[in-house]
Amino acid sequence: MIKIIEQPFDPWHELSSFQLAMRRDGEFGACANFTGTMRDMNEGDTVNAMVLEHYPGMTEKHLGKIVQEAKEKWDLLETLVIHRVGELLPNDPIVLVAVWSAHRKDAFEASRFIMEDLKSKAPFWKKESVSGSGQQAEKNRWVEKNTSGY
Amino acid sequence: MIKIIEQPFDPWHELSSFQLAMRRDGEFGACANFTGTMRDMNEGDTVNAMVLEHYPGMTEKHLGKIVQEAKEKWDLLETLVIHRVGELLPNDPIVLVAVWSAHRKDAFEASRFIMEDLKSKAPFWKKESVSGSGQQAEKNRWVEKNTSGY
Amino acid sequence: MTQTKAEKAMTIKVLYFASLRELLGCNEELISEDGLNTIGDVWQRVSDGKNVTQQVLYSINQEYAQAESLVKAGDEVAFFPPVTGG
Amino acid sequence: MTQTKAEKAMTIKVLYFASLRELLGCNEELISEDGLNTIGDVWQRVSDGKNVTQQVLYSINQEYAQAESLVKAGDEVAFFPPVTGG
Repeated sequence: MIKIIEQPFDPWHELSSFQLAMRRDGEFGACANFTGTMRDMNEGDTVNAMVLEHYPGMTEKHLGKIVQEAKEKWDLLETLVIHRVGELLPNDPIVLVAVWSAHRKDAFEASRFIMEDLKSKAPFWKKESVSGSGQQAEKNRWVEKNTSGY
Repeated sequence: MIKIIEQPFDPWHELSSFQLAMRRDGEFGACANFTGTMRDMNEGDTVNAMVLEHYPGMTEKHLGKIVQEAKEKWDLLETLVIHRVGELLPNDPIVLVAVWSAHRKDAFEASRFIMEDLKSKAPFWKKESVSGSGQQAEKNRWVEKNTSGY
Repeated sequence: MTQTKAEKAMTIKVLYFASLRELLGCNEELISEDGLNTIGDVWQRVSDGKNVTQQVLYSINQEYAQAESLVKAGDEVAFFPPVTGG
Repeated sequence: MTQTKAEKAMTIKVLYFASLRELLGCNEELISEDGLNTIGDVWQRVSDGKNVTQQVLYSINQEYAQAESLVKAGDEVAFFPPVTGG
């Protein structure tokens, strides 16, 4: 399942509900998941808020393609990808990637693969509202590059 | 935090409570975690139940050492390891390994590292109650080897 | 903008995102396909005279494309900076 | 088993786990340290005459050890099969 949502979400609640609803009891031996959360600090500045823009349509299409690719590479039972868009505050979860499989190798590798592809290719853009040290005025800036995942 | 517990646990509930209690709001950008769950099938046989034996004392000591090693190798904020012992039923969570860090690389790598070390070295042993195909009588057997994680 | 079917058939829809949207002051426009073979040609036309110094990524019909990828009337193309989600 | 402090000082505590515990029919025993230098010596003594064909791992004071690792009175040593947790 792939969800793009505008409201805050609780990753643990989403994982719990999805796992119950997927009806795979006894089948899955492994669940690996990753949650990316908004920090209150970036490149030395205090981040007060963030707007996440995306390309509606292409986002879902691209994420669907990543998940499909992961399913071809590894033996997976279920996948869940949730990405937040719109206005965010520090400590808000931004993204959740979860994979269920019979054995742990598949879940570990596929969850990281999906996450890295999402970070480097899925059409989302972050704009931060920051207060630099020694200045009171807030300014907005586009995040130019994601940190490296490997 | 390292916990060895005899009662069933809900990984999502544990993650949620621990994350709240750790008071790192705004600091962590990444949480990677893994849950290992009991399957109802192993090596072609139906598994009805399982007993997890451990070496009290050495288990905690060894897990503490793994976590310490991970903290030296990666930049981690918090770690949580929970392992179940005693009598388990299919679909019961067996193990939870969770890592919080500022950036995702550390969380992904450390969670897998801790999990692989736990699987290959922490002193736990599984004994399964299985029903083979074509036979009704239940028998008990020690699991002899874990599946490979790489 | 209201278009007849015939007009739409002769145009390419162009979308801009994030910092590029702000720089060009435009979310979306329809341009005539006249003389446009590749998405690189589209970019040349829409960025002509603008001072775009940043890296620009291309997509055609919601899939990543290269400068030499072909476009045709009815396509949806987009230009945007490197992505920063997750 | 009740021991005096002096007796305890001369013994090594030996633990067995999982299939090895079942095979040897023993959870835990105290043995005299007499003539024992390494954990390999301990294993020789406790497994003498038993038909142990499986792989056996060693620990001394709750840390993994090799056959040639030294033991002394007061140590807690353990023997067990390859681990299968997680």
